[in-house]
Amino acid sequence: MTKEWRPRIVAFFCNWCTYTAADLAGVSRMKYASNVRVIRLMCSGRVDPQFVLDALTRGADGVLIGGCHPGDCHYAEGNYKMLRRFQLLKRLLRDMGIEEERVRLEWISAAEGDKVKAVINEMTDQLLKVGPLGLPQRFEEWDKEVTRLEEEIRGGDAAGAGCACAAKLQKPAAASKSEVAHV
Amino acid sequence: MKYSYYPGCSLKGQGRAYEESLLPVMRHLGIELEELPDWNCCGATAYMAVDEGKACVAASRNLAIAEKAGLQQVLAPCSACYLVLNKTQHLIHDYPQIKSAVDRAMTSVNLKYSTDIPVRHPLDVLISDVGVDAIKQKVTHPLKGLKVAPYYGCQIVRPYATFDDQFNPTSMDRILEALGATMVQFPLKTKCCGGSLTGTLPEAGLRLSYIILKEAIKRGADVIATVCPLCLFNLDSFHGKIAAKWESARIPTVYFTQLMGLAFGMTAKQMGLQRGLVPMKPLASAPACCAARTAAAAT
Amino acid sequence: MEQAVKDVFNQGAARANAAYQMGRRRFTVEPITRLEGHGKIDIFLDDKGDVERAYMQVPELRGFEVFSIGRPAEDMPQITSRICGVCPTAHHMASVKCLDDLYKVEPTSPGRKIRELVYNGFLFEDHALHVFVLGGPDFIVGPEAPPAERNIVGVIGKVGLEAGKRVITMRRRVRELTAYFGGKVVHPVLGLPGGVSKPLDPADLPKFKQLAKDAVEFAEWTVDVLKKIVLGNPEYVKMITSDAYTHKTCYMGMVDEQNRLNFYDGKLRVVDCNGKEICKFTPHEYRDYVAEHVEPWSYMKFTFLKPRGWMDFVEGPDTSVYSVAPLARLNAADGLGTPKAQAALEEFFKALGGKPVHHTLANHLARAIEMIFAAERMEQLVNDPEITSPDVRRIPTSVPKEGIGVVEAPRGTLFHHYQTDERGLITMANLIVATQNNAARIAMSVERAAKGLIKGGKVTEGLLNKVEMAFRAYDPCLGCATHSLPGHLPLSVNIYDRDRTLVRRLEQP
Amino acid sequence: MQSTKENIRIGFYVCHCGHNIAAMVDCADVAKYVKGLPNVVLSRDYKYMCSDPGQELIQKDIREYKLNRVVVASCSPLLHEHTFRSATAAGGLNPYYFHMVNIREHDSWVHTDRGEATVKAKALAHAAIDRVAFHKALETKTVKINPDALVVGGGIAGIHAAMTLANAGKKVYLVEREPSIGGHMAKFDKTFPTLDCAACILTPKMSEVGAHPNITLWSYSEVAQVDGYVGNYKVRVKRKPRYISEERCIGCMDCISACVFKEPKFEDEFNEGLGKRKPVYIPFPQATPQIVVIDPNVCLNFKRTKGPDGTPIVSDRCKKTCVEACGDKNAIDFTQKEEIKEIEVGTIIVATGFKTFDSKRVPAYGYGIYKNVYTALEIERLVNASGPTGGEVILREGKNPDGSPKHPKSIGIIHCVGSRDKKTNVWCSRVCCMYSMKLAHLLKEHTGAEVYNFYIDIRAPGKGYEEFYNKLLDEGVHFIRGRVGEVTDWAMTPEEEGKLVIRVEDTLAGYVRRIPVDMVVLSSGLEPQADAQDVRRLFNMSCGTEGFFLERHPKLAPVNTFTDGIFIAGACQGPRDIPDTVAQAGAAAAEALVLIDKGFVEQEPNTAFILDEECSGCKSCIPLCPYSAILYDETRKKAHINEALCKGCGTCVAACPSGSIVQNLFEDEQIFSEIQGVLAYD
Amino acid sequence: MSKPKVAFYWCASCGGCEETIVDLAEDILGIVEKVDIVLWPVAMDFKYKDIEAMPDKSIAATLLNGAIRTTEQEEMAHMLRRKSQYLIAYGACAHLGGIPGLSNQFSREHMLKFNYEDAPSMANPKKTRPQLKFADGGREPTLPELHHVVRTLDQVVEVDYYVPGCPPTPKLTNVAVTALLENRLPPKGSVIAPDIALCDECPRKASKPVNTSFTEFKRPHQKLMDPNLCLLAQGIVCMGPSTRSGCEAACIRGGMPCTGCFGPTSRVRDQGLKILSSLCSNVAPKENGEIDKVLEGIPDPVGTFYRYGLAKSLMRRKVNLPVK
Repeated sequence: MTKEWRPRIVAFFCNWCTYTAADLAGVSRMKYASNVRVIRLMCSGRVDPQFVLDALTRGADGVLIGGCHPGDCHYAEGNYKMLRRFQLLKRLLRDMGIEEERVRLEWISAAEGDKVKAVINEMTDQLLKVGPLGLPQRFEEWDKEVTRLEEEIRGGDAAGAGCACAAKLQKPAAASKSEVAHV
Repeated sequence: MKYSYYPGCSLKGQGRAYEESLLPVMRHLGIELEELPDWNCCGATAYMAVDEGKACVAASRNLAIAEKAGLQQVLAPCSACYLVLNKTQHLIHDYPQIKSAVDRAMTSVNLKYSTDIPVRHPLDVLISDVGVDAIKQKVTHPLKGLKVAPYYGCQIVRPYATFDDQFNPTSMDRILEALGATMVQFPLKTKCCGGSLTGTLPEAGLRLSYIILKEAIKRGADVIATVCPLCLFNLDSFHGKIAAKWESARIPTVYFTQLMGLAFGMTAKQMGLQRGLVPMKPLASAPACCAARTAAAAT
Repeated sequence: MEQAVKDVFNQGAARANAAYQMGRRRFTVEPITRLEGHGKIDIFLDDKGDVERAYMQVPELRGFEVFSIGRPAEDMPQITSRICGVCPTAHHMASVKCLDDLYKVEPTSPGRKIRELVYNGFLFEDHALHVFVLGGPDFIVGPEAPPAERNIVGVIGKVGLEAGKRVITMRRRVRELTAYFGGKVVHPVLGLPGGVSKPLDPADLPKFKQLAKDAVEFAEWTVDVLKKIVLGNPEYVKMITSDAYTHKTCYMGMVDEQNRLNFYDGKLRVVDCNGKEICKFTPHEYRDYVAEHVEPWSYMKFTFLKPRGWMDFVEGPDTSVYSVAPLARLNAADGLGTPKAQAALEEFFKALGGKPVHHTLANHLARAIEMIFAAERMEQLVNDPEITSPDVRRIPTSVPKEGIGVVEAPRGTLFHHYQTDERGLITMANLIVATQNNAARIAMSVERAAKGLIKGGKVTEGLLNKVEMAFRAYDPCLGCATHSLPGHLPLSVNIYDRDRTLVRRLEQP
Repeated sequence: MQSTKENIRIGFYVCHCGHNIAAMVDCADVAKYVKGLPNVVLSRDYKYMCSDPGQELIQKDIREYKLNRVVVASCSPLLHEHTFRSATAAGGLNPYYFHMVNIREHDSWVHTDRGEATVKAKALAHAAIDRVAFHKALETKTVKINPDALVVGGGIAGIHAAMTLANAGKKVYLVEREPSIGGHMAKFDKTFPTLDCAACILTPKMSEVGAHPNITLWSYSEVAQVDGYVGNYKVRVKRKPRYISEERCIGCMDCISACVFKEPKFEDEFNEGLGKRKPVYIPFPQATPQIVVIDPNVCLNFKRTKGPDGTPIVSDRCKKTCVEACGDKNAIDFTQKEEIKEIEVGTIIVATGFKTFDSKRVPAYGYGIYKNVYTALEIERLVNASGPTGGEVILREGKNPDGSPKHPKSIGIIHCVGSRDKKTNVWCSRVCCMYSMKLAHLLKEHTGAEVYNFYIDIRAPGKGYEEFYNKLLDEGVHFIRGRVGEVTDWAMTPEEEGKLVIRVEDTLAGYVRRIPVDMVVLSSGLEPQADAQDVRRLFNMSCGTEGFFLERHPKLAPVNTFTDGIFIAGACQGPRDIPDTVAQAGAAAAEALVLIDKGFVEQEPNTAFILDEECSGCKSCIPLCPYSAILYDETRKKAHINEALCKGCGTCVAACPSGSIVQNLFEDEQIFSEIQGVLAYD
Repeated sequence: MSKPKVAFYWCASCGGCEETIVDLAEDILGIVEKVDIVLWPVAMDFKYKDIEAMPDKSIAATLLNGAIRTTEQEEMAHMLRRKSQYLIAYGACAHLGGIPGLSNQFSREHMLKFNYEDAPSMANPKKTRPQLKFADGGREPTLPELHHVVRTLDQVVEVDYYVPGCPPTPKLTNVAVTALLENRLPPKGSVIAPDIALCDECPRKASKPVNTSFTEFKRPHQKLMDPNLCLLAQGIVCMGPSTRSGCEAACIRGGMPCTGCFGPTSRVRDQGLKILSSLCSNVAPKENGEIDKVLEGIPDPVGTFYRYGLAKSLMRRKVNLPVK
């Protein structure tokens, strides 16, 4: 953790509303916190909860999802689909000890550049209060109890199995599918 | 519906009739008013002009008390109180130095000003929370034929027009119409009554009062209805001087709540109408006794 | 204690610590210490080389009670069955009964019968597993036989491949019964409050009738085999009845109104070592009669009779130590409700000098007798006209709060106790499992065996096996016991000398 | 991982965009950082990537360095993604091997700390580098364009757009909500600054529309539903019953004179209620189509009571003199019902216009309180020769001593009513200054009265506008600079008696003035149509905060919307005057023609497809698709996506429980790597 | 040449996997003939030091079941990794953490405290706790230490293959073992089960309407379930759509919904989040309040969606739990 810590926010913005609104904020030279990283999707309905958690486990302190106002979805109802996922995701995150300020769903139309600015600044302030999430660091912390042992066992012999733990986490469950499966 | 009632100095003194009419009328409409414990000066009068900071401190103490008492909303009938309490909240928001001054003062008396408790005016409450229809239903003695000049004064709509238009407020019009009265088209609704100039600079102040009185008469009003103790004082108290300086402009000025009371069948006495200096003519619709009393009150 | 002695002790302790630390450091990097993970016995010798103290330890804990919190109650039968893959059905059943109680819903009669059918089938096959694969080999193959032969393969060698096949086939067929209702045999899913998830299709009935019939025959055959091999052999009888394997403790088992054994439902009855009834209580009263004691040297908790209080590892008419599982059940009950089993039971007591029987090793025989009982119950149930009724469930309507469910698992009495919020989410779960009830007696058996057999620091493989037999007879399930480790217990014995340095280490899986 | 299968060679370019980016982002540093990232073969920073040299640079590098991936960090992809994709293609690569990073709108323009902005640029670039490795070659999908077009709104914008398309030989449907086309312009008397008569220039165009073989004119109709996508829209149009057969009515208007109501007695919408009409009427003489309408709410032949669906029911209470008059033309049909027409068009131009600000919202100006306060539009009718008074300007209230109607001797025109006002609308309505001066001129011309203009600023930024202003000054029209405080009938002096007093602070003279006048004209501003929000949803467009339709780009795509094939023209996009409106309508028509004549449109290949082998047929995705693009193959028991119908929202991809749906350009792996990338650099 | 050496080992597991191997019934004898079982704690006797003595990679394959919860288990995993050419995570616990993984939602202290102090049947006035090292008159029996975090096998050592399931089916076990013996090995890291969701082999697949959306979720005990209709179509949460097939829909054939023990397909990183996404997307209402009302039918998302996969989920563990 650096001295003056700044929360890191990964944002998933709908191409048709919030992303454009962010462009508008730019064109209007509005100023907001620089710690947000926007990833463009065609619709908030494309936001897979896996993206949200993946961002958090890779070191994001917060995730912001921006979609069209109810009734305004460019694809009719994608934003509702996201809203429904979000409602349960919030509970799941709570049960897993993640503060609710960290994941946020906002309806921002293409015209609401000022709202982009307001939301990002507000969220940044909230996260400053909540503090870092730092999951990668926490994983490391947890895995001390095994990595310590690793070294001990290795004790010189390089033949030992490669260290697992946090690193392992990054690679998808199974590389590819099995032929045997179909026999 | 329950509100914290902040009378301020006027309603306990010169404007007693306002309180005497307000309380029973509100009760009659099922509104509970609980007087704010240990309230103090709202910070109006000279304060605001001399030292905004101190004025805000004075005002905020009342709000802090309400907050401590866990009260949701404050009802401030006196226009000055209404304005100052609202203004205080704005200033606390806009000026950190004022906020810190307030905080310092409050902590010294173990109080805390944290939330903005809505400060509301009776007109606001009657229009927004009670509603014209509810009022209509309570009317037993419609004010048939009574021509009223609705006079709002400046403070309740300027600078903060929270519940009515800044230049052409109509809330009182709508209420009084619901009572059966007839509104005269009165363009001076929110013109200055002279305020404290009537005391400090009479020739200017009285002229303003005179203009309003004269215009009301000219437009055929039987009575001027107002919401502000100071306005009423100015319009009711200087007829002698005015007559001497210009011409006689005798027309009674009453609190709108007094008219409401009458329409609800309460007696002129109960409504403190006898306190008016220019007596109000008995109402056609008023019950005999009541009419008699109004007359009595007039003398 | 005299000052001098104290000093000696302290010096010893100091040296022990040093040695231990060294040893520990050395051992941690050597996988040889790993098998501590499966339960171990530490034996401490005095300066004469005799056993000063032996600790039977269970070294892990998974804490099902805690991670059940917040789970929907109806998931508990499936979650808790994962406590043990050897006796999942026992946990499943105890849990489902707990849910009936939680939701105050009585299962429909067909539902209840299907549960009992599945449950007796399970008991049958689980016992069969132990008799032929886990514990039984000690006898069938012989205690003196080399360890490498004391397993299913050895058994097959002894009773013949045909018989071996018969064992395997029988188990498979009975387990298919569980799979029929439970989807799968390991961790079945049939249980729901108020009944079961699946009825018995009349078309499939004949298959199961045949199965029950064969099961009875098989059970009788099993008893014969054991009788022939065990009771027929004076050496064994001598060993069984020897002091090293005898403990006078109390016994607990579930009984019906006539005090006859019932695996699925009933009251719990406890008799003392003279067979005198001490108490009889409903599951709801368990907290008044059963309590758990902690020893700092094991993750396993030791249950005891609460009214008598914890009085350490002692035996006799007044002890609060009690045991469960086949032998205990037969001791605690006044009989078995089925003819063939009842006959076998009476013969059993006759052969072993009357009721109650205190010889730990007699558990094997008792187990076989229970197999007959279970098989006969199955037969009764498949021939019950109601068994094919589709009316197998009742929907609970009341607001859940607290429930307690008890069954007789193969390894003894099993308690499940849940509390929930009004949505039926677990707020508290408490589990007392079979082997825990036996823990104290097992610990005693082990120490007894060790003390009885280790003299002058001389330790042999034979000793180790004998020690192992002492608790293998209980078929202890430490998986259940700590909700951590599975079925059968591999064992290591560490022997420390007067200076607390490890002088001998023997392993047995 | 793809990156290991194939030897990835990425070229990275960071654009200075003059100072726009370079001022806040250290481009050289970003380039240096990216150079060090995996798979990056070369990394440059350049002044203007979108310039020709910039694009050629990319092409050259692709060839020289055998690049197979290209990343450009510059402005928003909504602006230049296409530019760079073309450049990539010109370099011989599949255009979808390109990815764009937005470090201007999302970075340099919105941050104030150069260090932070540079860090962010690096992170975003890193993400793109990681992502682009997973890009695949894709085929651009093309969609055929139906040559027919739909124009919504029959104001001058709609009329001009429709004419342009029709004259280009395209079939056009023109849908107008009112009984006649013409819109606001038809109500005007003259037009500024040239003062040529609105009717004279509009009427010919209107009748041309009515007669044009390529134009199907549906007045008194509204668009009810729009489905489909660019080139292939299915539109349902609701045609309200006018109780007159359009085929048979010849516009002789005998029915009107024959109506049982001898005198017109119902408020006339076209004349802003200043005039009266009959139940059977034609909105105004030049109305197009020349077909009468029957207003069922007042026509005697309809019961006053309405049917269950709210529509008036025919009852034969009336003598039906109109029917007699119509005779064997029998064009009158009281049984006419609302009908729904279905049409298929390829492009749509939305020109639904504006509504004027409701002056009652500023009570201080007394509209609705004082009879002699008028709105500008009322005056347009009042001074109009074909207006209710035949062009004679008479006051609503007050008569001369001899009882004759009174003409105003003094007139005050208040500008910016409902414009440039925090309490109502903050925007400038652009036309008020000019039309106020036009009305000032006309009123003075008609009445010879003293005319006062009360203005905040005079905005006359058009051809001949400033000159017009000067002309009025010469004519002796008074201009008083100051926002009017109130209009009151409270007279303080005898000469104010009976007049309306305008109180205003004259900010040039520097004191508060009271100016008594006979007539007050409020120059009310322009607002979005009341139902703009519904229309917006109907056509899947966006609105600005003030409610006017949002163009795709304020400068570069002023008539495009975010929905391909749908364009906007006229005041529905923002206040504008007639010349601008007509110009914009032409532009919109031209944009539509581009599509139509090209015949097809290339679409982002960001559609989704199902991994056939992996699909378990769980059907979870099927109800999610708003376009029913996902079908269930009953024989193979698997789902599959009809690419033609898929619009590429990706909702089904996110919801596929077994991860068996892939969205081109937005594959899971691409997004995961992007996430990893943005977080890689701190 | 000698028969390939095979080892079976268990860590934090329930023994169900062992049972499954025993359930190969007749087949087991066949396998026993083909291979040389060098380690199988549940059923045969061995000397561990013999294993330790074996040269690295001398065991052809080790089937290890159970999650990794203690230092011993971890060390054993390392040892077997070194000794084996192929290390196979056998069963849900080794593959995904399994049911024991659920304790990653609670702290170790919480667990110990309840077990040794708070349980209603406890009689432990002195609050005695098991000690790692306990001095009893100079005697010091020792206990191994519990980890704070329950781990999957591949979070501790490298794993070559996975045999999924709680427990795996004998059939798949057979497939795996045969594949090993016949040396027809899938790509490293493969899960030995079809890479397609369970619905593919579900007997009720056809019964699901194409337009299934959820106006309420029912919990299994709240509803008499139609034995032939897709459980999702009945509003019962079934993990099938996000779970690998291979079990032949055992639980569904038992009349109960799938709980996901086979884990996700290779294309999914987090099984729980995917089923969440799928179920929620198909919830009918649009207003927060009504949406929440429907979702009340899933009172414990963690326990329901991560019944076996919490340790393997992206978060692995409740993030704010202590490790001290």
